[in-house]
Amino acid sequence: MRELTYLEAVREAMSQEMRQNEDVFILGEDIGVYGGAFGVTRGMIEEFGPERIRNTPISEAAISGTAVGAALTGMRPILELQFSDFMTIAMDNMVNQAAKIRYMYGGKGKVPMVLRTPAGSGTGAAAQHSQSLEAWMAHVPGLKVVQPSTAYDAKGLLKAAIDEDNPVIFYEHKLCYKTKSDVPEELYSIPLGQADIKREGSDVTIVATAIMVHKSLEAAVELEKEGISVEVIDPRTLVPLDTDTIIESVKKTSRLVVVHEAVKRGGFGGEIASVIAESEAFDYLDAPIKRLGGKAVPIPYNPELEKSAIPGVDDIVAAVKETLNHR
Amino acid sequence: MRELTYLEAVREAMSQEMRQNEDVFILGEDIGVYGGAFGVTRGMIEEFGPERIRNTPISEAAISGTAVGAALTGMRPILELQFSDFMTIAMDNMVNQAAKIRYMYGGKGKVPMVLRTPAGSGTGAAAQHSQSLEAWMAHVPGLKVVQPSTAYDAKGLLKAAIDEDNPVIFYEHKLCYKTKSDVPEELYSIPLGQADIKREGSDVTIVATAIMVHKSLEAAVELEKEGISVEVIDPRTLVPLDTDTIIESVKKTSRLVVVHEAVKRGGFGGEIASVIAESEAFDYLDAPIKRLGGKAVPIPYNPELEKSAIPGVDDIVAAVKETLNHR
Amino acid sequence: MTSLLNLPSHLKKDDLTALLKQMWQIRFFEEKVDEFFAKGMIHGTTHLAVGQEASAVGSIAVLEERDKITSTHRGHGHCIAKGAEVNRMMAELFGRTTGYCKGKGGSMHIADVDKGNLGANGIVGGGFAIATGAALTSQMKNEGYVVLCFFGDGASNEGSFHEALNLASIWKLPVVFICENNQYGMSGPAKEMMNIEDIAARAESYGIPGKVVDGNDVFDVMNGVSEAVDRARNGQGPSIVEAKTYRWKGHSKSDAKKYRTREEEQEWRAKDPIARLRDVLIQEGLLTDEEAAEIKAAAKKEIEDSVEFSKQSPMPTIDDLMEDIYA
Amino acid sequence: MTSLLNLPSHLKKDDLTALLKQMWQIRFFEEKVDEFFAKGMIHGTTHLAVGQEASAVGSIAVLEERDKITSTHRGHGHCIAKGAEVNRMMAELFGRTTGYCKGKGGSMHIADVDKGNLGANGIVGGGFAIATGAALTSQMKNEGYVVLCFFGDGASNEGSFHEALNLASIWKLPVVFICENNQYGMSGPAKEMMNIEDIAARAESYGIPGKVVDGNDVFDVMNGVSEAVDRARNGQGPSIVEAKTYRWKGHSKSDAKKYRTREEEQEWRAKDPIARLRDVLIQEGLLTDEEAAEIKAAAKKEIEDSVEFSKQSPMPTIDDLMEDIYA
Ligand SMILES: Cc1ncc(C[n+]2csc(CCOP(=O)(O)OP(=O)(O)O)c2C)c(N)n1
Ligand SMILES: Cc1ncc(C[n+]2csc(CCOP(=O)(O)OP(=O)(O)O)c2C)c(N)n1
Ligand SMILES: [Mg+2]
Ligand SMILES: [Mg+2]
Repeated sequence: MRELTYLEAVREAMSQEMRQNEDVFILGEDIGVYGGAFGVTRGMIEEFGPERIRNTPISEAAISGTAVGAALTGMRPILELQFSDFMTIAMDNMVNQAAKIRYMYGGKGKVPMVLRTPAGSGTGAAAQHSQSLEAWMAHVPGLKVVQPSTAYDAKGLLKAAIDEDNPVIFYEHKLCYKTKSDVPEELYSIPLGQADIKREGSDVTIVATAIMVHKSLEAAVELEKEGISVEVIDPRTLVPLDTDTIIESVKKTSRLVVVHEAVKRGGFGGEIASVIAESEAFDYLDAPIKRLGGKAVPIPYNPELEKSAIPGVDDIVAAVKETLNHR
Repeated sequence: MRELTYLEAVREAMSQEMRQNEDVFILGEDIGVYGGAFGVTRGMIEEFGPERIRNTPISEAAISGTAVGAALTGMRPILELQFSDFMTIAMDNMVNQAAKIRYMYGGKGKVPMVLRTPAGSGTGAAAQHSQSLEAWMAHVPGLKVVQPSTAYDAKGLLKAAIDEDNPVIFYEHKLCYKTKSDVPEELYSIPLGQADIKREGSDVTIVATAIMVHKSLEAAVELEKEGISVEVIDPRTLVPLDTDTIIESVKKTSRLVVVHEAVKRGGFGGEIASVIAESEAFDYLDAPIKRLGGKAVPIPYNPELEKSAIPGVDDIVAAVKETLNHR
Repeated sequence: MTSLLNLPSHLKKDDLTALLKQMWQIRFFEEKVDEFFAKGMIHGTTHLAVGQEASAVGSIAVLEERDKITSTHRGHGHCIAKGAEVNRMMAELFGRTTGYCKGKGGSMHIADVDKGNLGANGIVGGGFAIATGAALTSQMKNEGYVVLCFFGDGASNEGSFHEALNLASIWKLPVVFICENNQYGMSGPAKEMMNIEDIAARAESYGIPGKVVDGNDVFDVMNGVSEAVDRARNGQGPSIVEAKTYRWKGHSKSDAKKYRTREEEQEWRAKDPIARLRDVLIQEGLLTDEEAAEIKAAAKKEIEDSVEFSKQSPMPTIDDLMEDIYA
Repeated sequence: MTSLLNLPSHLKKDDLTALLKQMWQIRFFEEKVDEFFAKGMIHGTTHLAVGQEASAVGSIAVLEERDKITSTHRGHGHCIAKGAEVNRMMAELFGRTTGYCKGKGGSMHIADVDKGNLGANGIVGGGFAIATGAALTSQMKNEGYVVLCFFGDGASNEGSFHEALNLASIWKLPVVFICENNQYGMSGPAKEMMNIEDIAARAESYGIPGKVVDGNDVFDVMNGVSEAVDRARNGQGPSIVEAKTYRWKGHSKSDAKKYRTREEEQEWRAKDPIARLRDVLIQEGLLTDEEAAEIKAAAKKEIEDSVEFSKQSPMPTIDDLMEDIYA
């Protein structure tokens, strides 16, 4: 099969969908000839024109609200927010409008929109351009939250997100953009709410998201050398969360490590850990659930500090061992 | 000792502090002769004048940012946000500016401000005026997060918050406003980061916040009738979180129920549960940690639906029993 | 006094009496709601537009059926003028399943998306971008409809005003922004909250027309709005129409109205838009006293019937709580 | 060509050559940074203001030492003009502990709060309200200082612009909003992103003065800004000064500049603000060719020294990661 980068997979999902559905269009800052801050929409204005690849002013509140209004009246907008840190400005429209409209209106109206946005650190862009804030949105009833880690998943999940009749927040990790995987040419859909077992194993379960999936897989390779068999699960969507797959895995391995880049305190890892601790899997646990997440600091600029602010492969290896050593 | 309502205690802390510190002032919508949406500042403009009780336009982004700028240059502003739901509009200034300035600047500058805001449901104000969004802010390094449940705590914690040299988000629960407790006349400070054991007990630990402290105490009275001894801990501040007090309690009782009004999915209860599950207390646990939180829906208008969207005394009683029945 | 010049010549007697009837419906609806709140028969809060009926009715009177509106927290009038059934409105306030939102929304969230009422909004300024998005749909799908976006003087100080008007102007979207300048926000006087006399003057920032009309003269409103609607429908883009008016009642449930004088209130009561319309019609020989009394009585009866309808309607049950969130 | 009329009569030769030197410092600093980025010697991203030196230098030249500024993502020029040490600036870009932010902030967050530089900002529009708040401190504490708030053409479409300018205007705060209209946001042409010619015209929405100056003529900038600063200092409130200018380089690190023509770039390069100033001074007999060359060489040397300084400065260590977050 053909390989694509994650970035190309995102673009391809949008392009293929736009070819077959006139109601889908994209709006966002600098998505036209500039191709977007990360180049995801590059070439699209040439194919689809400025009506469907709509360059907007720097007005995150207006563009998110405009997407809501357009979705409510029959379009299927995709909004590109240049950095997920700017959700702070689009927040009211996503949380107080998009997420709630249908419920407040007693089940009338729907808001089929996707807000796509790059998240995460690792680019040296410092505190205001490097956050992982998906926990905020996962806390809001009415939204769905997607966090693909591979090119294959990105394409299939984005297709599913565009097909959704509800608002979806779609987080793209900047460091995943250049990662590659086999991606079918035709359009396909990966249902929201299905975790993927990225690697099978029997000694310990790691639940990891976004770039941490890759780091966990690296850690698993390391650990294998020491005879430790690690299962790596990527939930792929935080809302809905596929708890069944995680529970089954933990019942099998009896040990759980949860890893995300987002700040650990108040991160979604707490939710995953607690869901498992509350579940039937609790009685199978042979060690406390271990959570790894970002340190409680803004992301610093210096590259070494930046790296040390979030979990690395070593940290994952150490956490797995600690879990295994619990008597 | 004299009794005050929670609302009066908040007002008294501000008034006493303002009498002794010229740098403290309040800004917010309708806080002047109107007295604020909930009447907290009523009477204050008469004492302190419009320079220090500053009525603002309906501009949550500007007023939060103005507070940041004033704090950075030597004032100690208290910002009243009419409903905590509107944090969505003040979010950029609180998260991307207030919380990060000092760190981004390498430890220079400080932002001593308090954002006070009423949270929670129970008033029939529906989806956009009833949320409990404290988990968002607790996830952001650089902020401190306070959630008093009683008049006594409100006064002492607000004094401490105003004295803080860092930005503090201070959540006032609307249904707590009319609750009363003994409150000393003189100004006193309750250090941020000290949980309070609201009731001692030996069979199970409940960690509850805001209005859920009151409901948990009610549940404890119910349960006592059946011979169940419940310890109720109010963390009072989510950041910093007094994990020691909770860990000690769980080591004693071996059972933990966490209760908040905020939506359970992604709520701060997950953090509390996970911190305990990761701690030395894990090996003392005789049952899975139980979390209670709001249902994953926007708060509905109808009063019965509204009540059923969040944990009630019955739910807490049931959760405690379930925990005790775990074999 | 309403000038006869303002009376749009193409209107038939039936149209004119329909306007009068609508205004009375609104007045009686709101007076009834006021009474119920005072008696504690309705839960939550509400915002009444008594005294402002002409701006709602006049603006919407010039629309075609396919046109859409976005409304505000003070939205009963817009809703009735857009053709809502008062039964379902009243039932919503009573929290019944027959209400527009099945009791989930309440006063601040009544909507009828299919009929082009995109909803009231509890977020001040929440409608600007939604209206802009709805207008974008009209433009992109060539649907020919125009969107009226109602907003208050206070809302014009929200950032969402600025961003949305700018966006609507550069994309030449078919939307008309109708400011109901009732002189106050919750308590903040418009003249203290901005440094200009007319909000319509802000149109210059976006290169669009801005016009002031007498908001208590239904014909002046109609003339101003119809010009703006024509422009919008012809692809010439948005406009602001500012209707100067006044709310007779307090901001919401409990309001001592300390921020304004009783004299001022009296002055404005003397400009009652309903009395003005009735008097003009009688003066012009288009209506007799008896006919007027009949219309009034009919309007009143409908509201009384709506109360009966509501009282007999069922309450939602717990089973309804988790319904209606996702499409 | 710079008009001699614009040359402020009170300026001495030393002042004038200081302006020239500063502009050269900025130019050389940025060209050096550009080179390092191209070579991959600096991490992250940066935004260069090459070609815009006159607006930074001219605006700040009219300030008193106690006055303050807020800057933007494109802030090196403002920073140097406000008297920053280039050593510490360059060291920051190199991520060293001797940098302004100890390597934690990078290009987008350089600040020197004590000296009145309240910081660059990675959030477009993030400075409006912070500047407003700093001006509020000046007013409330009677400190007599004025705040200059730099912003771009693109930033003027953020809601924070509107809210902050409105607030500053009604409170008559001592702040001057300086728009550096360089014709583009990241790629969005100002003339497509708003429907008006001059951003200064938006001043009318707030009842404040708005003035356009030639942003490539340092004297025109000085005259325009000094008038606005005087007004602010005299308690007459804020103004907008719009400096029309152009950035020679791309938006940030990688920019193919497809959104503009090479001819346009050449036209603006011909208006080089540094060459214009030098030529006028020579023409006026205030400077010889040799003196000019010496000043230029001195400026260049300082920048080269800053590179040495930076390279020899230590990197932060992991121990620094958790420092500097709370005061
Ligand atoms: C974002 C936001 N801020 C504040 C409020 C609280 N609030 C509700 S109505 C209102 C006044 C609105 O004034 P205006 O826009 O003039 O409308 P009016 O009430 O006069 O009709 C305020 C401050 C809110 N609901 N939303
Ligand atoms: C809130 C926000 N939105 C978007 C961006 C991404 N961004 C950074 S600079 C920029 C362009 C800013 O344009 P302008 O204000 O004209 O300043 P210039 O870059 O031209 O100096 C954009 C869109 C950002 N940093 N912050
Ligand atoms: Mg008003
Ligand atoms: Mg620009």
